Amino acid sequence: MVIADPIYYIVLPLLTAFLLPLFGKLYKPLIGIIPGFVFLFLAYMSVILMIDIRPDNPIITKIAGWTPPFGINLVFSSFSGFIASLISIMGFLIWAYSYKFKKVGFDDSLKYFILLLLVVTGSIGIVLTGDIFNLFVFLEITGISAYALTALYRGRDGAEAAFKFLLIGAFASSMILLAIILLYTQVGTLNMAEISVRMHEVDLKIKVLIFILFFVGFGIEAEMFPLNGWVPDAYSQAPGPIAAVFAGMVAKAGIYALVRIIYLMFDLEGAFHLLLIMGVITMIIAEVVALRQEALRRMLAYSSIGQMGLIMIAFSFNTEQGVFAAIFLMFNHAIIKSLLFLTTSFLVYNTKTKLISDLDGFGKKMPLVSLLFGLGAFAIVGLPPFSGFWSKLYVLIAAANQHMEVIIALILSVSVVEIIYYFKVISRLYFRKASEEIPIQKPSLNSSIVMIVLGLIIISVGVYPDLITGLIENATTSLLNKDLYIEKILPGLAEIIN
Amino acid sequence: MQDFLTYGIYGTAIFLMLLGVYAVLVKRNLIKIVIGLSILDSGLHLLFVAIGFISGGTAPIFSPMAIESANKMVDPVPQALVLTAIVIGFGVTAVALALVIRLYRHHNTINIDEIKNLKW
Amino acid sequence: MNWSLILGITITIITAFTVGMFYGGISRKVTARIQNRVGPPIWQNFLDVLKLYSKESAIHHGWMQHLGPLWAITASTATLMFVPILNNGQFYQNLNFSGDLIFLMYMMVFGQLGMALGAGQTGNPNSAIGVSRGLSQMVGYKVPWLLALVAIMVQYKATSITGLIELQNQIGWLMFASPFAFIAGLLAFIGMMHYSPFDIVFAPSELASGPPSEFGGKYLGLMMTSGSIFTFAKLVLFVDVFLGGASNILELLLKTFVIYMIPVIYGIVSPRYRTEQSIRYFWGWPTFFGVIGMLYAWYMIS
Amino acid sequence: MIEKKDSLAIGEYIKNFARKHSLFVLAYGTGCGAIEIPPTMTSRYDAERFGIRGAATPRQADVLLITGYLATKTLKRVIRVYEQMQDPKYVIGFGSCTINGGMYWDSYNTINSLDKYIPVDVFINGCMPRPEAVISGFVKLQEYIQEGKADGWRKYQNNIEEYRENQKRIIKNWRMPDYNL
Amino acid sequence: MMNSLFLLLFILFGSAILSYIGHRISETLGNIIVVVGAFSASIWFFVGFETPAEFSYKIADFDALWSFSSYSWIFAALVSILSPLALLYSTSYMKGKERLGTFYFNFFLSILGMIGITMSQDFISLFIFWEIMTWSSYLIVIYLGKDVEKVGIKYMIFSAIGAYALLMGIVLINREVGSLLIEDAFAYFPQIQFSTQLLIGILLLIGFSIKSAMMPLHVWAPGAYSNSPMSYTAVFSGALSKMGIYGLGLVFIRLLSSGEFTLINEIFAWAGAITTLMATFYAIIQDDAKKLLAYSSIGQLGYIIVGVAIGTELSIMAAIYLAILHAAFKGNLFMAIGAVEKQTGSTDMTLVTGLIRKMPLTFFSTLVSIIALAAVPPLGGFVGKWMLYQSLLASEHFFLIIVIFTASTAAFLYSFKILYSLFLGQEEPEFKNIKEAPLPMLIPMILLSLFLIVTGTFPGILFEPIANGMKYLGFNDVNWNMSLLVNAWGDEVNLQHVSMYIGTIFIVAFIFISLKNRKRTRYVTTKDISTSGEIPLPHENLSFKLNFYKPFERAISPVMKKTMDSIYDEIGNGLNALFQFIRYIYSGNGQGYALYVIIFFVLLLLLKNQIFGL
Repeated sequence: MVIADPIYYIVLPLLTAFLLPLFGKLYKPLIGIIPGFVFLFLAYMSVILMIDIRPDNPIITKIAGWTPPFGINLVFSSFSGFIASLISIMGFLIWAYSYKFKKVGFDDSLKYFILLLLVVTGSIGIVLTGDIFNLFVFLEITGISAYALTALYRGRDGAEAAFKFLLIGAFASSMILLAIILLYTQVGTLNMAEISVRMHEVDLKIKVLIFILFFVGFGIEAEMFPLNGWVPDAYSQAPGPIAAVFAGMVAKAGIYALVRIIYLMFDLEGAFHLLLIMGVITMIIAEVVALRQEALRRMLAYSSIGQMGLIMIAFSFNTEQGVFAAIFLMFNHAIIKSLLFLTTSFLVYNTKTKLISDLDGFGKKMPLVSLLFGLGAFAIVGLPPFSGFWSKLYVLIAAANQHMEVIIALILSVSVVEIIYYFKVISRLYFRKASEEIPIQKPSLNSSIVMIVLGLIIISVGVYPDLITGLIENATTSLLNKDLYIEKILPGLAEIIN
Repeated sequence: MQDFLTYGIYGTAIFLMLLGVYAVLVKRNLIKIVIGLSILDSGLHLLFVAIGFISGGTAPIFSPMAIESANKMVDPVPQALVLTAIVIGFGVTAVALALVIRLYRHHNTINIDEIKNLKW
Repeated sequence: MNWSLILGITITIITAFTVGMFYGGISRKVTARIQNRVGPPIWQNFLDVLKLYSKESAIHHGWMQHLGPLWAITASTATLMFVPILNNGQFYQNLNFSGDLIFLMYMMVFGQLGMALGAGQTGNPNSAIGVSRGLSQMVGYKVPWLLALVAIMVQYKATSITGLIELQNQIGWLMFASPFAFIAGLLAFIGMMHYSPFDIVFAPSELASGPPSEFGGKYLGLMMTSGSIFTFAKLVLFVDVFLGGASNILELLLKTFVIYMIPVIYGIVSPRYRTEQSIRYFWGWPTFFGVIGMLYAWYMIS
Repeated sequence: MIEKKDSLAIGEYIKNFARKHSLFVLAYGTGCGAIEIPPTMTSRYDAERFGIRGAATPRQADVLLITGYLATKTLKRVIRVYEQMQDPKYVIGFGSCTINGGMYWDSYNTINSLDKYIPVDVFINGCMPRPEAVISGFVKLQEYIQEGKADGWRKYQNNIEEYRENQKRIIKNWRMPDYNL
Repeated sequence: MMNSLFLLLFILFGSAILSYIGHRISETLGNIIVVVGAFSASIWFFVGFETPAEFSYKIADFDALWSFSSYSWIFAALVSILSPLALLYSTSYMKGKERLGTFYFNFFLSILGMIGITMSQDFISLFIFWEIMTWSSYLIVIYLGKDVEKVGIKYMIFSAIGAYALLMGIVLINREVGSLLIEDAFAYFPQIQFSTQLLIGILLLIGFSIKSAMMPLHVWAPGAYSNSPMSYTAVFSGALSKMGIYGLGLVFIRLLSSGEFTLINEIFAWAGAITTLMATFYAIIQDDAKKLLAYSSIGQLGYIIVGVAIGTELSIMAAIYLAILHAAFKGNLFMAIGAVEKQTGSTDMTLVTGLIRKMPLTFFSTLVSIIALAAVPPLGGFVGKWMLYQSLLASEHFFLIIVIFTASTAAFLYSFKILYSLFLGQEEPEFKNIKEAPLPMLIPMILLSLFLIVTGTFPGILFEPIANGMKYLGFNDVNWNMSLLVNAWGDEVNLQHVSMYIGTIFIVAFIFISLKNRKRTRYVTTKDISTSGEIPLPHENLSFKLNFYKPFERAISPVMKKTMDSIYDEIGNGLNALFQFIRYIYSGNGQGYALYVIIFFVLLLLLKNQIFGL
C-alpha cells in the first residue's frame, strides 16, 4: 500500500525542485529522470485517491498538525481532487513529452525542470489548499515560475512576454493581497470554510468590494478579458510544452480559484451575472481575434482564452448541469489544448516564421503530428465523435435549461468562428502543396507516445463519455454542496456561528 | 493623535499604492516600472501591518501579562502574512529585474514603448 | 393488338398533317396577298414535303442528327394523341384520357429538345445559336402560357382537357369565362407559333435558318411533317382549352383557322424582335394579363 | 394494269412534278446580277407562285444560282457549296459572265466558263438578265426537271475526275476537305 | 451476439479502416477492399435485417435508439444503392490519385454518417452522425486542394451554422421534452409553449435546409459540389443532400404538424421555389459543367423542398420520389461528367466538344439523365414533377407553381447546354484519341440509366416503399398505381400508354427514316457544314460555345445583379474589418494591459450597484 496523502502533492515536487541541482551534480541525467519519478508518483497517487473519493468523504490534511481554522489544511475533495489529478497527470505527460528536453545544455534543462516542478506545485497547491492566504502564496509560486518559464528561451521574445505577464501578474497579486487584507479585517480568519460561514456578517458593500478585488485578481490568471493581455504573448513565447502547462494547469488553477471564491465564499447573485457577462465577452473577443491571427501559437492562445470564457459561462449558470459542463470543459480543454500545443510545438519548430501560412503540406512531412493536430482541432471545435463535443453539448443543455437562448446562440456562433480558423489550419496542413523542402525534425519517440496517448483519451472519451462523467458528477456534487465542505473541514462550526 | 496616526498610516499606505500604480502605468522606463511595483507592494504591506496594529498593544506572545490584556494583543496573523508577502514581493522584483536585464540585452533599450514585438 | 386504336391514330395523324399543311399553304398565300403578290398555291407545302422526301441523297453528322427529327415527330404526334380532336368522342379518341395538360406541356418540349440535340450535333454554329435563341424564347413565352393554363386549371379544378371541354359545354367558352387568362394564353400562343416577330430562331438571312440549317432531304421533310402536325396539335389544344373544343370537323377547322390567322397576320405586319426583347415582351404585358387572370381565378374560387 | 416499269415511271413523274414545283434556291450572289434577285422574288414578279423560294443553306437547297462572274477564289466556295447540296440538285448560270466570262473574259482572276467546273443545267443570258429572263430561265429548268433532262448532278458524279481536274487547274492551292461524294 | 444495425455500421467503419490500410499497401488491394466493403454493407442492409431491428443504449445519460423507420428506410436504401455504385465508379475514376486511403476513409465515413442519420431514432446520435458526415465530406471537398480556402471554408461555415442550429434546436427539445428520442419529441411537442415550438421548428429547419442547399443558405453548394472528386459528388449531391430533405420531412410533417405553422411552410416553400428559379438561372450562365450541375442540384433540391414544405400527401410523395430520382439522375450526371473529366482532363464546356462519337455510352447515360432531369416524359423525372404540380394545384399554391414551372422550363436551357457543349458540336482534333470510359465507370452509369428508364413507365416500384414510409409520417392510406398517375380531381396520366405510344411511333419513324434512301444516306464529319462556302481549317472549331445564352442573360440581368455570394462576401469583409479592429485591443504594450486591469477594476467599482443590485 502506497502512502497516499494530498500533502505529497505539495511536498514532493517542492522538495525535488530544490534538491534537483544537487542530483544534477551527482549524475547529470538524473535531472530529467527524478522529476519523472515524482510526477509518476503523483499521477499514481491521484489514481489511488480518486478511486475512493466520494463527494461526502473529502480527504482533509492538516499541515503541521494545526487543525483548521488555525492551521493550513489541504482539501482533497471530489472536485479539487479531480482538478489536482488532472494537473498531476498532465504534469507527468508533459514531463514525458519533454524528457529529452531539446538537447539543450545542463543549465537550461535544470531550470526547466525546476520551474516545471514549481509550476505544478503551485497549481496543485492552489487547487488543494483550504486557506486563502496559502492560495495566494501558491498563486505567487505559480506566477513567478511561470514568468521565468516564459522567458526560458533567450532567442525569442520570451523576456518581453514574461515582463508583460509579470506586470499584470503583479497587479493581480496586489489585488488579491488587498482583498485578503480586507477580508481578514472583516471576518478575522483566513480559512475558506470559516470565511464562508462568516461571510453573511460582512457588510454588503465591503463584500462586493472584496469580491471585485478577488474577481479581478483571479480573473487575470483565469484569462478573463480584458485582463488577458499576457496570454497570447506568454503562450506563444514560452517553450512548447510550457504553453500546454499554461493551458492545462495555470489557467485551470486560476479558474478553479475564481470558482472557489464565487461558489464557496461569496453568495452573491450578481457574481454569477458578472461571471456570465465576462465569460461571454471573453469568449467572443478571444475567438474573434483568433480568427485574424497569422501565427499559429498566438491563434491557439486566443482560442484558449475563448475556451476559458466558455468555462466561465458554464460556471456562471450556478446549476448542477452548468457546473458539470464546466468541469467537463476544463477536463477537455486541458487534454485537447495540451495536445494542440504539443503538436504545434513540432509544427512551428519546423517552420521559419511560425506563421500559419508556412504550414502548407505539413500533413505529408509530419503525418503523425499533423494527424494529431487535426484530431485536436476537431475535438476542440466540438465535432463528434470526439470528447470536445460532449462538453459543448452539456454547456448548451445547461444554458438551455436556464432559458438562455441568446447565450446558446452566441456560443454556437462563436463556435462557427472557431471552426473557421481551425479548419483553415487543417486545410493548409493537408490540402496544400508544400512550398519548399526544409529538413524536418521528427518528433522523438517519447513525445510521440505522449501525443498519441492524449489523442486516444480524446477519442475514447468522445466515443464513450461515460468513462469520465462519473468523476465529473462527483466533482459537481462536491462543488455545489457547500455545507458538506464546511461541515467536513470545521465540524460543528456552522451551528455554532448561526 | 491616535486617529491621526492610524489614518496617517492608512493614508500613507494608500498613497504608496497609488504611487506605485502611477509609476507602473505612466513611467516608460522599465526600472522605474519595477520600482513602481515595489512601491505598490510596500503600500500593501504597510496596510496589512497597520490593520493588525492596535495602539498600545502588546506583542502577540502568550504570557501571564498578555493574557490579562488579551484585548490589547496585536493580531499576529497579519504580521506573519506580511513577512510572507514581503518575501514574495522580493521574489517578484528579482525576477522582474532579471527580465529587465534580459530585455535590455535583447532590445538595447529599457523604454517599454519600444519593446512591442509581440502584439495583436 | 388494338387495331381500331392504330387506325384511329393513323387517321388522326394524316388529318393533322393535311390540315397543318394546308394551313401552312394558306398562310403563305395570305402573306403573299398582303404583300400584293400572287403567292404559291395553297398546296405548295405538300409539294415541298414531297420533294424533300424524294431527294435521293441525305447526309447526317451523327446519330443525334439522325434521331432529332424522329423526336420531333414523336413529340408532335404524341401531343396530338393526347388532345381531344372533337368533343363527345365523335372522332377517334386515341389516348385522350391518358394525359392531362401538365403532361402535354412537357410533351411539347420533348420534340424541341430532340430537335435541339439533332441541330447541336451538326456542329453548325448557326444551329446552335438558333437553339440557344429558341430555348431562351421558350422560357419567355412559357410564363404567360403557364399563367393562363394554371389559372384555368385552378379555377375549374381540372387538369385534363376532356374535363375542361365538358365544363365548357356547361358554362360556355373559357375565352369569355376567363378573359384575362385567354388574353395571356393567346399572346403566349403567338410566340409559340414562332412567326414574326418571334422568328429570330429561324431567321433565314441571319442564321441561315437556324436549327435546321444542316438538315436536308428526308430529314427536313420529316421536320416539316412534324411541324405541320404540331401546328395543328397546338391549335386544337388552344381551341379545346379556350374555345370549348369543336363538335364537328367543320367547327374545328373554323376555330383553328381563326386562331391560326392571328399569329400569321400579326406576324406579317411585324418586324422581328431580338431574343431578349421577345423574352421581355412575354414577361411584360402577357405575364401581366396572366397574373390578372390568376388573381381573377383566385377571386372566383374564394 | 400498270406495269412495274410504268409504276416506276408514274412514281418518277410524281417526284419530278414535286421537284419542279418546289425549287429552293440558294443564290450565290457575289456578282452584280444578284441585284436582280430581289425584284424576282418580291411583289412585282413574285417567283414564289412557281414554287420558287429562297433557301438559307445548301443542305436545303435544290437550285444553286450563280449570279455572275466567279473569281478563282470564289470558285472554291461554289464547288464546296455545290457538293454540300443534296441530290438532285440543279445549277443555273446567271448572266453572261457564267457563260463565257462576259466583260471579264480576259480577266486574270475570273473563270470564263462555269460549265467546266460544275455542271450547269440552265444558263440565263444577259448582262444582266431582267427578272423576266430569270423567271423564264426557271421555267425552262422546270421543264427540264419534268422531262428528267436536268441531270447535271448525275453528270458531275459520273465525270468527277474530269471536273476535279478542271477545278484544280484554276485553284492552285487545292486544300479542300476530302468529301466522299 | 452483434446487433444487425451495429454490424452495418461496423462493416462501414471496418471498410473505412481497411481501405485506408489497403491503399497504403497497394492501390489494387485498396480498390478491392473498397468495392467489397461497399457492396457487402449494401447487401447486408438489404438482406441482413430481421425487421424491425433495434439497438438501444445509453450514452452520457441520454437514451439513444437505433432503428430504421419505414420513412428513414427509404433514404437509407437510397444511400445503400447509390454509394456502392459511386465507389465502384470511384475505383476507376480516382485511379492514380494521391492519398487514396484518406479519400476512401472519409468516403466510407460519410456513408456511415448518412446511414447513421437514417437509423438514429434519437437526436443525439442523429447529431453525432450528422457531424461525422459533415466533416468527412468537408475533408473530401478540399481533398483535391482546389480553392481550399474559399470553397472548403465556405462549406464548413455553412455546415457549422446548420449543425449548430440543429444542435440548439436539439438542446431546446431536450429542455422541453426531457428526452432526446425522436418519438418522444413528436409526442410531447404539441404541449410546448407556442413561441418555443416556433423557435425549435425554425432552428431545426435551418439546420436541415442548409444541407439541402436552400436559397439564402446555398452558397456553399456550387463550390463544394464542383470541387470534390466527381465520384464523391455523385453521393454528395445524390444522397448527402437528401439527409437535409429527410430531416425537413420529419420536422414539417411530424413536428410542426399542428397546423399553426402554415406560415413557415409557406416561407420554406417559397424559399425552395426561389432557390429553384435562381439556381436554374445561375446554372444557365455557367461555363463549367461541374458548376452547372452543382447549381442544377441546388435547383432540383428546391423542388424537393417545395414538396416537403407544402406537406400534403401528394406533395410529400412527390418530394420523396423526386429525392430518389434526383439521386439517380444527378448521381448519374456527375458520374458522366466525371468520366468526361477523366478522359479529357477538363470539364470546361467551352473547351471540351464533340465527344458523342468517342464516348457514346457516357452520352447515352447523360442524355437519359438529362431527360429525367428536365422532366420530359416518358422518363421517371416527369412523374415526380407531375405529382408536385398536381399537389401544388390541389393545395392552391398558384404562384408557386408558376415560379417552379418557369424554373423547370428554364432548366431545359442548361440541360441542352451541357449535352451540346460536351458531347455535340464540332469534333476537335485534340480529342481524337479519347476512349470510352472504362468499365467500372460505365456500369454504374448504365445501371442508373436503366433505372431512370424503368421508372418512367413503372414508377410504382418506387411508390411502394414511399407509401410505406409515408405511413410513418402519418399518411396512412396512400393510393398508388404501378403506372397510372391520378391527381386530386381524378384526372390521370397513363404512363404505359405514353411509353407505348412514344416507343411505337419512335420505332416506326426510325425504321422509316433509316430505310429511306438508305444507300445514299451518309455520314459526314462535323467539319462538313454549310459555312457560306468558307472552309474551316482543321484547328478551327466553329462550335458556338461562349456566352451561349447571352440573350437570356440579358433578359434576366435585373435579377442577377446582386448575387447571394456577394452579399455574404460583403458581410464577411465587414466582419473581418471589425475583427481586425478588435484585434488591436491587444496592442502589445505591457503598460496598456496593466491599464486595462485598472480600468476594468474601476469600471467594476463604478458599476457595482448595477451588477450586484446594491
